[in-house]
Amino acid sequence: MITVHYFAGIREMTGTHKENFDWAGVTVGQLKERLIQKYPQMQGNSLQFAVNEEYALQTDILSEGDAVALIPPVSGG
Amino acid sequence: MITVHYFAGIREMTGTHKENFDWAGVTVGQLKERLIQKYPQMQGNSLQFAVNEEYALQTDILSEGDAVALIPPVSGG
Amino acid sequence: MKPFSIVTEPINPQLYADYVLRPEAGAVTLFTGHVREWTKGVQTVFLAYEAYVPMAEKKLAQIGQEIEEQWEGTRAAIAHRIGELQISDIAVVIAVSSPHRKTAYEANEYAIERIKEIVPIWKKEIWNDGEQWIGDQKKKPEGELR
Amino acid sequence: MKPFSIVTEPINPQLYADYVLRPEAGAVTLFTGHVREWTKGVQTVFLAYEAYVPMAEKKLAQIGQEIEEQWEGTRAAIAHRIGELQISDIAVVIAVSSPHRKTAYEANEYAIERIKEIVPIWKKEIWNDGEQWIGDQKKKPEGELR
Repeated sequence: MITVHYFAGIREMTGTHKENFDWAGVTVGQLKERLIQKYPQMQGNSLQFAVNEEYALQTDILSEGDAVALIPPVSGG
Repeated sequence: MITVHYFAGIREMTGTHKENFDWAGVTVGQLKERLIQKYPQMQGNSLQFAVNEEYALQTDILSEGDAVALIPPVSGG
Repeated sequence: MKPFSIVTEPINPQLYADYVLRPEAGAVTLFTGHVREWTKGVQTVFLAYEAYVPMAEKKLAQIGQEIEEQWEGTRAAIAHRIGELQISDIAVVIAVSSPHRKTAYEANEYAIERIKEIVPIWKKEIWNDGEQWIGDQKKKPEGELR
Repeated sequence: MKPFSIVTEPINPQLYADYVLRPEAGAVTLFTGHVREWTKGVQTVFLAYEAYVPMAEKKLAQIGQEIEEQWEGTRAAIAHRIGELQISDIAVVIAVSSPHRKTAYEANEYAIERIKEIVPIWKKEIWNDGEQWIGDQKKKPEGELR
């Protein structure tokens, strides 16, 4: 099981703060494709990904228990 | 009568905060020469002059009632 | 006090200035970012900030570490507030102390630039006639994920 | 509160930050210059500052005016303390508000540079084994008046 966290506009699009998926073993890039299948409106959004609170590459492989976060362009300050 | 104000190292050299002189009509440059005659140790100090709280030129002429200040290199901040 | 934190209550900037002050420090720069009423002719009613809190705090601490490595003798503290903020409220505070003033300015400005690059915090502007997540502005027109 | 003043009591920097804050301001920079314990390997015991007070306050106000003319939408406030100051005491505070952050940093740094150029304030460092008016360091070796 991995947990996917949503924030800001992405959170409003999905209607939830987080979801669990049984996707251990897939890459971050594959997770992105699966999320776009579930949420077609996600297509076209500039997004980065974090795994366990650190920015991740599309090729990183997800492990059981990982916390993934979808990071739309940040706008703090 | 004009009043001459001393600060910092110059104040310590003259031993006083201010003095009055009957020097109306002289230029700032002439005042400087007269002060060096009175205080030879003043020679060699980098100094600017203010008249009535504004930086003055050596050629400015002093008027009765003017307040002159000797401004050694500033070191605020 | 946590020197790198996401907070939900009003920020007292003096706490952060006090935290970074040391006997070796000749200069302290304190930056506060405030909710501005007007942006490009549009009136803001209020702002809402959201953060991925644990990661945001890690990234603030990372910025602090980058500063202390890049400018010798500096110490930094940063806090960002989330939730609803009204006009003039402080959204972010950055305190930097340094032996010398030039460094204190440079390192402080570096911190705000880095916050805007890497810290997972998002701002929504709420106007009288609408609202927008500010990151949306950077949506790619090509319709492609980065 | 006088926005451009020479003071003899401890400085509360927050008063100056509050003074410059306005609804149009997105950024406030607050610089505080502190008495540093060590300068080039020499330990300072305390500092004594002296000013030509009325002229110094005029010059601080002039710097504020220069800033507001040079950077649109800014507001500034500056205070300098005189008398005996201990390690870490605030000698000078500069607050600048601006719609945008870059300006707030630039204008603030401009203020401290101008203070060091034109404001008639003098610093004496007192060490365990001596003292010196800091302006003396610039004494011309040729022995000639400028």
